[in-house]
This record gives sequence, structure tokens and C-alpha cells, in this order.
Amino acid sequence: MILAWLILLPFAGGLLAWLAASRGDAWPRWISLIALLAELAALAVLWAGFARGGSLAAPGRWLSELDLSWIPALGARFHLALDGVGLLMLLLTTFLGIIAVVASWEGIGYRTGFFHFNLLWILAAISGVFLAVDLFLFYFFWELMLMPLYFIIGIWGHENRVYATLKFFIFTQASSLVMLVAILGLYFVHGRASGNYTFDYLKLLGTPMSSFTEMALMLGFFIAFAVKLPVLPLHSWLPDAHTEAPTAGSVHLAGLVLKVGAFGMLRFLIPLFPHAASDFSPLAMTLAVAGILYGALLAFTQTDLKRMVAYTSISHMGFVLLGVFAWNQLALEGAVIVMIAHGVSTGALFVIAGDLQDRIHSRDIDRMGGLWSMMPRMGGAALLFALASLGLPGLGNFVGEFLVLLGAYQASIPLAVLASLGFIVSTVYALWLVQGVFLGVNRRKLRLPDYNLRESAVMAALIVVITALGLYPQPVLNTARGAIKKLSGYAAGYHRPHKADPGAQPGPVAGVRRQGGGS
Amino acid sequence: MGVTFYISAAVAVAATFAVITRYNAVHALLYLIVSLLAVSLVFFTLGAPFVAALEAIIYAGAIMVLFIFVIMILNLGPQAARLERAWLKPGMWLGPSALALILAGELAYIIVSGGGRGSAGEAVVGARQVGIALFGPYLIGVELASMLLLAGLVGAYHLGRRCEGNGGPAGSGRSGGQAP
Amino acid sequence: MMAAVPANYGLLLAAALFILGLAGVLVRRNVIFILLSIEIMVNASGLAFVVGGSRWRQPDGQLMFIFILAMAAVEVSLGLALVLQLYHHLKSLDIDRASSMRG
Amino acid sequence: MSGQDFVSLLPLTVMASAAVLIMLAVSVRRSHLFVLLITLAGLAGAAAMLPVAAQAGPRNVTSLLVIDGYALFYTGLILAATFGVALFSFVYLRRREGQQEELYLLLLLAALGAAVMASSSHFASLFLGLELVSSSLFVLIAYPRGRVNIEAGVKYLILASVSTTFLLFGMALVYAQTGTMEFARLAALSGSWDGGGALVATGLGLMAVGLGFKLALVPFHMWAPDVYQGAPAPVTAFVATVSKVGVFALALRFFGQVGIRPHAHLFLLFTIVAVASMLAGNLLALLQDNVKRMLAYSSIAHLGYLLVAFLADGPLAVTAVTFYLSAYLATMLGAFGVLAVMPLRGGAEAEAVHDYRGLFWRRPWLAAAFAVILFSLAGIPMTAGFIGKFYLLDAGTGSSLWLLVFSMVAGSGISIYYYLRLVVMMYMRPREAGLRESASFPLAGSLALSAALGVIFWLGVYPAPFIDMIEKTANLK
Repeated sequence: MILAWLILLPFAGGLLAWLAASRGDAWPRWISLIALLAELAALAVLWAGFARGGSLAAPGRWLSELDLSWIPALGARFHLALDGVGLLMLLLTTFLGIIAVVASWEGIGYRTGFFHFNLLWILAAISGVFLAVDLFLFYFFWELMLMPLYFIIGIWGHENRVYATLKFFIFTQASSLVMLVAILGLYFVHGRASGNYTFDYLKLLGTPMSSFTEMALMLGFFIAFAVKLPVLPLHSWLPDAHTEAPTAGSVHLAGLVLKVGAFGMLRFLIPLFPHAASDFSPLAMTLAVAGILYGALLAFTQTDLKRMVAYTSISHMGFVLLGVFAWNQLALEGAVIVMIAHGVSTGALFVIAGDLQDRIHSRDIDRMGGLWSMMPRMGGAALLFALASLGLPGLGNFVGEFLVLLGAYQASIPLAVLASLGFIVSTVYALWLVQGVFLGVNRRKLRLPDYNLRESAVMAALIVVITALGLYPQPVLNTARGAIKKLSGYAAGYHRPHKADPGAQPGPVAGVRRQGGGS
Repeated sequence: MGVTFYISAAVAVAATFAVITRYNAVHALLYLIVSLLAVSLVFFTLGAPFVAALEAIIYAGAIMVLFIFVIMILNLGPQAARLERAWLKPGMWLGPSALALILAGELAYIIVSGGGRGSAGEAVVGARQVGIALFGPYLIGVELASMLLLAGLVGAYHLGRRCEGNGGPAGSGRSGGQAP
Repeated sequence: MMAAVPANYGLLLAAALFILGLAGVLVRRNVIFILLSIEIMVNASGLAFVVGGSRWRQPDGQLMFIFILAMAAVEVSLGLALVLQLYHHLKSLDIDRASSMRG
Repeated sequence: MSGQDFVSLLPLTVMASAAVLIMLAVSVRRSHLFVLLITLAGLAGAAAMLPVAAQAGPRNVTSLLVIDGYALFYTGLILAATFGVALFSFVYLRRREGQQEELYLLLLLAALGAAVMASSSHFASLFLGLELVSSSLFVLIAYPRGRVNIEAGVKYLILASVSTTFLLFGMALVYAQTGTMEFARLAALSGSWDGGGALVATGLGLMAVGLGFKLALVPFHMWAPDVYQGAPAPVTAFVATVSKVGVFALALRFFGQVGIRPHAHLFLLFTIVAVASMLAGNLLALLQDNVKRMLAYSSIAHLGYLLVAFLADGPLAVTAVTFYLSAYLATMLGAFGVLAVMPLRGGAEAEAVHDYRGLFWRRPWLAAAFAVILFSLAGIPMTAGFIGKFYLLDAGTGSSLWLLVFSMVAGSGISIYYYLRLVVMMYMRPREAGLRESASFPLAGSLALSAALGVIFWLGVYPAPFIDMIEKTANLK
């Protein structure tokens, strides 16, 4: 039942915040903060309990599970389950939720009740996505996530928000409808074969189907996840949405919504369709590498601070895609770490961008410069997260990306080499960011206040997490390990030997094949 | 005596054709009455004397009188016919009549080729049988028809009331602000 | 005056009248003529029912005709009442002028 | 007719009696509130008779009507929706002059007609039920008798009458060829239309055209936008919900019994109509600046979605259609309810999209309600529309109707744009002083609106009991 509470808590908190808004603007803020702190505390207790009980390392079993009847006529159940990766994602979700609430403590001038309602409902829906193991329930939360996010960007966003929200919504909606058809296809394929019509993930695993069907269904899921991630040709909503969103919206988008796509691939796409995913992996990994380089290059050319950070997101999420489709222990662990580290570091950069915008009412890098002297605390934080973003050893991103590269190297050497080029480009844009904003000459003679206590506390929390992740990632790896082993187990057919098909397949496949049953 | 059928059928078609081509509303109406009487005769030859009588009395009699009434109220005299002539340029007939001809051809083909081989009018189904059926198995139908007539009554009363003031009652404000 | 004719011929007559009425609806712009044409179509449908009833020697076809008659009475009275109102507003019976809404 | 038959007919009898009672009451003294109360009592009384009628068991009452669980379920839907329409009408008419009482009488008669359609098992009752709805609507659409209303009424009269003649002629052809007008006997003859199959199929096709007109499916939809725009908002709600639910219930029963699958060309016809309705409805809705017209096109598209399950085989289809219709009913009713209780704009309804600009800041609850309704139309989770859409896709994929399924996916992808545009409009900062606020939020309107929202959320979050009820009562077997 604790799992249902993890979702209900933010739901109820959101409703309460909205209702309490009539009593004053402070009420919704405190209610959200308390609800999320309670959620974090519950998660921490759970985590400690699992760690002590040793259940984190044991593969093949959920840490906790809840299975209630919901819509029997459709074969849908209210089935939640938690594994190590899900636990990590929930921790990240709640942590970033708290950051978002505190960071926008003063930035939201109107309709604070409705704002916090939306903020908490996004968190609730995302928690639902991380917990659901019934495909119908998963889709339910998946769609539910969009509506409040849409409101956050649409109401409290910047100048061009209407365009951005529509683009965002139509991209994600259209793609998830395709996923819905794929879910239904899987439901019927399984139902026809077994006579048991169900959306239950565990029962749907290993459904026998023709390779064409499997590929078609896999692509249906892939499109939806790829839009969220985002994968290269489907990314164009992201810079717009990020740029127009208020700080909390950007933090949620970068830190959480993008993770949902990656998580979906980990939990559903590859375990459900291992053979098709394996056949598809060369293309997916190529797209991943293209995304890494493209995102980094475009980040370098941006003058809008938020837009720039948005493009770095595309680059980082390319590593995640690479890791997921390489599908071996190292790469998967790396992907999980990148997901967390990217959430924290990009979230931090968006908070900084938001703080800057609050102060100088612009996101244009060309109009900044020389801010360090006035705002050493903000400058220091920005430098640290820029370094994290470029992959400086000792900070979280490095660990993850390095593991992904190691894993990808086993799968395909050329792609791993190309992906590591991303490191170089990211160094350029990260330094460009720091140089352009904080160093150089303060041409406009801006006089700005440095971080106050609240803002410093936000940064401090973020810095602690990213450093801890970089210096001592072992607890995280331990938490994820059991779940990753289990996932590898589900996808037993992933590294099957391919039928001889010379010429049609490029190099990377050879890598995948050679790697054999390595996990 | 099949001849009666064919003659009345020919009259009905000719009169109906006249209805849709006349410019003067009163002329058209008179042709329609001829057509209805011819159909009434067809009913009679088909062994349905009761509805033949109804057709003549209610359709050609009562309902058509309503039309005459309205035509008189609106005073659709010769100048209305001139207007009608101006509207109905020969070119306007082209499209609709081509469509109608195609449809007619199809229907005729299907009826002649695929239709049943039974024949009509071999026995008289008289008023007595109709009455027994009407107040037996179709009793609910009669009740529903009465509800239908009630709706017509109330509706015609509501629509027919004189408009208070100028330009109609409640809706008058709308028509001004409404039109874009 | 009984006349055993093939049922098909009765249906053909009904179809001919129906199509003539349809052509009238399509061509005419004056609402009165449109209503007249609709009456032709209604009557043709009634004829088809009577032919069917006659073919099967059942009263059902005639009963349907009676119901159609009731419906025609209602439709004509409401239709004409609406026409009067329309004339009151437009000072015209041209259906094409009744287009203050964007289509 | 036996005593049990009369018990079965009780819901219909109560509705008809309420109509007659109103006529008597009006002849004594005109009182808007009193007539509303009679109407509501009549509808509630009829609803209370549903379980009584259900206990008499499924039975044929003469050959014209069949009172089974399916018919009673749909009658219940019709009663509930009419209840809401009556409440909205009260709010709507109270702010306007003129005689108001006849509207309720005609509403009751139209609801009776829709209920008869849902229970009909014979061409005669089909036809009479349909005419009862249409005839009442001729007047209801033109009710305030303004220029736009009258134009809409005349247009509806002409097109509805023509479509009725198509239906009639089709029925006559079927009857002439088969010698029966009862659905069950037609279905039994289905295999043995010797030689005359083409004629029967033509008849069925003509009937489909007639019913397609009433459902406003493409290409028989041209009346819908004008009528939706021209009719007063509560009546539009009635046109969009009750009359369509009645016709669809009838079509589902009739074509379900006779069978569409055996007639390849009928199946093709329906498929084309469905795809055209989904795509054209949604694309044309994109172009509208008038909320009522937009909703008209959107309801065309929704009827197209319904055809997906209508054409699907199996027991899932009836449940899916019934569920979706219930969800659609609550949602559309709510949508036009919002229009009916919206503040007036210079005496006219607020129906232009820009009238909704900034509504969120002036009337947060009304705007939030409208947003939820639009989300339900778009099929966002936690609303009835989500589960409904899922159900339809479920039925469609289950029968491998891929063309229809993907048209539906494409259509609902498009539809999100225009629903969201309206939501965006509502939370933009108001540019002008805005519409004249009404002094108080009308109680009747907020009651009906909250009920509609309650249903939308209930069906969206925990639909299991409702689906259970549908499967227990509204199955056609």
C-alpha cells in the first residue's frame, strides 16, 4: 500500500495547495514543500530498509508490490511495483520536486495555488509512470503527466509560450497515441495466443510473435519514448518548451520528463521486444551518437541561455540511449547514473538560468558578462555545474558517461569512439557558457544581488548530490544492480545470434553479435 | 384491368414532373393535387381502398389546403412567379437532373433485375383488416402518432404566434449582434 | 377494379416519383417549392409501402402509410409555420438568402 | 397486451404523461418554474420506473417495441441527459423574454421519441420515434424565433425531412422485398433473400443514408454546423446528445441484428463514412472561430470514432459503443451547458472563441470545468473520454480494422490542437473588460454542470462498476 501512497501524497498535496490558495500565497508553497519532504522521507526510509535487508542486490523480485483490481472488463489492474531503478528515479523525482518548489518560491507572482497544484500533479503522474507495471496504468499516467506540464508552461511561461506548448503537446500526444495502438496490439497478440487478455507487464513478457509484428509493436513504443527522450529527429519540441517554461517547468522537463522516455525503454521496450530491439539497436545507437554530437554542437551556437542548456540535454540523453541499446551491465548502470546526474546538473543549470532571468530579464548570453565579481556564489555554482556537464571526473556525469562508453565499446567500437568525441565538444560549450556569462567585461554595468540564503541552499543541495554521485556512486550502483540484473534476465533474447544476413547490416551489429550473452 | 394502373401511373408521373417545373406556386400545387389523386387511384387498383380514400381526403384535401393557405397569406402572385422564372435558369437544371437520372436508372435497374417476382393487387386488403391491425398489434404506433401530432400542435402554436413588437420577440436582439 | 400488376412496376412508379421529388428539392430555391417537393418524396415512400403491403397481402403497408400521413401533416404544418416566420425576418423565401451563418 | 406489458412501458408512459400534464398546467397558468418542476419530476419518475420495468424482464411489447436491458439502459441515458438539458434551459431562458413553457413539453416529447428509438424492434416504431424527435426539434431549434434560429430551423426541417424520406423509401424497399418490418424476422431472413438481395441491400443502404443524416456523419453533415450555431445552446446540447444517442442505439441494434459484415458493400460504405467523418470533422473543426461550430465538427468526428467500434465484431463492440456514448453524452452536455450558463455578450450567447479569452481569471470554476470537458473530448486521462477512446481503439484493434484505427489516431491527434487552443484562450490574460458578468452563478446550471463533471471523472478514474452495469444490462444477446 506504501506504493499507492507515494502517488497519492503529491496528488492530495496538489489538491490541497490549490484549495488553500485562497488563504494566501504562502499556503500552497508550504503545503507542497511539506508534502514533498514527507514523500522524500518515506522514500529514504524505504531505501534504508531495503539496503539493510539486503533485498536490493537480489535480482528477480520486486522490492515492493501492489496489485488491485481496477477495470476487469479491460483486463487492466492497478498494479504497481518498485525495483531499484524505480526507487532511484523516485528519489530523483522527489528531490527535484523540492528543488523546483524552493527555486520558484518567489518567481511565481500569480495563481500560486494552481501552479503548485500542477507542479505536484506532474510529480504524482511521473511517480506513477515509474511504478506502474500494468501497461494500461502506465499509459494512463504517461498521458496524465502532460496536462499539468502543459499548464505550467502555458500559463507561467515566457513570451512564445503558446507556440511552444502546442508543439510540445502535439508531439507528445501524437507519439503516445501510436504507443497506445502498439499497447493494444500487444494486448491482442498475447490474448489470442494465450486466451488471457491482460495488460500485465509480467504476463506479457515473452509473448510469442512473428518478427514483423514484434518490430512493428517495438517501433510503436520506441516513437513515444524517443519523443520524450528526445532522440534526434524527434527533438524539435524540446528547445522551444525548455526556453519558454518557467524555472520549475524546465527543471521538471529536463530532470524528469526526459527520464520517463529512458525509463520506458529500460522497463518496457527491450524486455518486451528483445529480438526486435536487438535488430534495431545499430540504428538506435547511431541515432544516439548523432544526438550526442548534434546536441553538443548546437548548444555551442546558441545565444539564449536556456536554449543552450536544452541542447546539452539532447547531447546527454544521447548517452542514455546509447547505454540502453548497448544493453549490458556496464552500459545500463552507466545509463542510470547519467539519468540521475543529468537530472541534477541540468536542473541546476536551469535554476541558474532562471535566477539570472529574474535578475536581468533576459536570457541572452551576449548581454551578460563579468557577473562573477558581483555574484561569486552564483558564478561558482554555475562553474561547477558547467564542469559537471562537460564530464569532469569527480562529478556525477563523468561516472555515468564513462560507464556508458565502456559498455558501448563492447557493443560497437566505432560508435563508442564517435560518442567520446562528444566529450570534447561539450568542453567547448561548457567553457563558453562560463566565459560568456560570468567572466569577461560587465559591459552593461549591471548591479545585481548575489544568491540569498534560499537560493544558496538550493544550490548547496544540488552540489552535494552531484559531488556525492561523482565521488562515491557505489550506493546508487548497488541499488540499481539487482534491478538491472533482472532486466537483463528478461531480455534473454536480446543478444541472440542473428541469421546470416551479410551486407545488409553495418559494422555495429557485428559488435552486438560478438558481445554475445555477456550480461 | 391493369390498364387503370398504367394510366394513373402515367398521369402521376406527368403531373409530378409539372409540379417541379412550374413557376407559379398555385399551378404547381394544383398539379400536385392531380398527382396525389392519381396515386390514390393507384392505391385503389392495388387493392388498398382505405388508404386510397385517405390519400384523397387527407393528403390531397387537408394538407394541400394548408399550402394554399400559406401561399395566399404570402400573396405569391404573378410577380413571385416572375422571380421564380428568373431564379430557375435552364442551366440550374443540368447538375441535379443528371444526378437524379443516374439515381433513377440505378433504382430502376435494381428493381427490375433484382426485385421480387411477386405481383401486387391480387387481393383487397380492406378497411376492416386495416382497422383490426391498427388497433391490435399497432396500438402503440397509434399512441405514438398521437404524441407526434401533439408535438406538431404545440410547435405550430408556438411558431405561429404573432410576433410581438417589431422584428420578433426574444430573439430580436440576437439577430443584430449575431451576424458576423 | 382489381389489377394484378407485377409488384416491380409499383415500385418503379414510386422510385420515379421519389426521384422527381429529389430533383425538385435540389433545383428549387423557393422554400415553398422545396416543401412541395419533399411532400412528393414522402408520398412516393408511402406508395412504396402500399405496394409492398399489396404484394404480401398484408395490412402493414397501409398502416405505415397512415403513420406517414400523420407525420406529413405535422411536418407540413411546422414547415409552413417556419416559412411564415422566415418570411417575416427575410421578406423573401429564397433559401440561399437564409445564410447569415458562416458555412 | 398483458398487464406485464404495461409495466414494461411505464418509463415511456410516465414521460408522455408528464408532457400532457404540462399542457394542462399551462392552460391553467403559465409558470416557468412550475413547468420545470413537472418536467424534472416526470424525468425522475420515468427513471424510477426503469428498475420496475427491468423486473418485468426482457419482453416484446407487441411487435413494435422490445423492452430489454439494452433499451432500458439507453432510456436511462436519455433521461439523464434530458434532465441536464432541462436545467440548462431553465438558466438559459430565465435570462430571456418570451414564452418558455412549450420548450419543456417538446423536450419531453423528443426524449420520448429517442427512448422509443432505443426500444424499437420494428420499422413503424423506428420511424415514429425518429419523427417524434425531429418534429420536436424543428420547433426547439427555432425556439426563440430570432432570425438565426429560424434559419437554422428551416435548414434542419428541409434536410431532416429529406433524410427521413430516404429512410422511409429504404424501409419500403426492404419491406416490399421481404414482407416483414420486424428486425428479428428480417435478421432471420438474412440468409435467404433469393434474387432480391440487391434490392434489400439498396434499401439498407438508403436507410443507412437516412440515419447517417441524423447522426451528421460525413458526407451527410452539412446541416450540423449551421444548426449547432443557430439553435439556442441547451437545444444544441439536446441535438448533440439525446437525439444522436437515440439514433445510434437504434442503428446499433438494427444493423447488429441484420448484420453488416455479410454485406461487403455496406461495410465498405460505413468504413468510408467513418474515415471521412473522423478526418473531415477534425480538419474542419480546426478552421472554426465559433465554439458552437467547432463543437459541431468535433461531434461529427466523435460519431466517426464510434463507427470504429460499431464496425468491430464481437461482444466488445456493444460495450465499447455504449461506454463511449455515455462518456460522450456527459461531456457534450457539459460543453453546451457551459455555453448556456456563460455570461451574455450584448444579449447574445458567448460563442466566439475570443469570448473565452481570460475566462480562467474571471470565472475560474467555470473555466476549469470547461477545460476538463475539453480534455475529456481530447481523451486525456482521468476523464471519461480517455477510457472511452481506449475502449474504441480496443474494439478496433481487436477486429484488426487497421485503416479505421489509424484514422482515429490521426484524427484525435489533430483534434488536440483545437481543443487546446480553446484552453489556451481561457487562460490568456484578458485583453478587454470582458463579458458582462451575471449577478450570481445560477444554481440549476452549476448543479447540472457539476453532475456532468462528476460523471466525467467517475468514468475516467474508476469505470469498473459502470462497465459492469453495461455488460450486465446493455448487452444485445
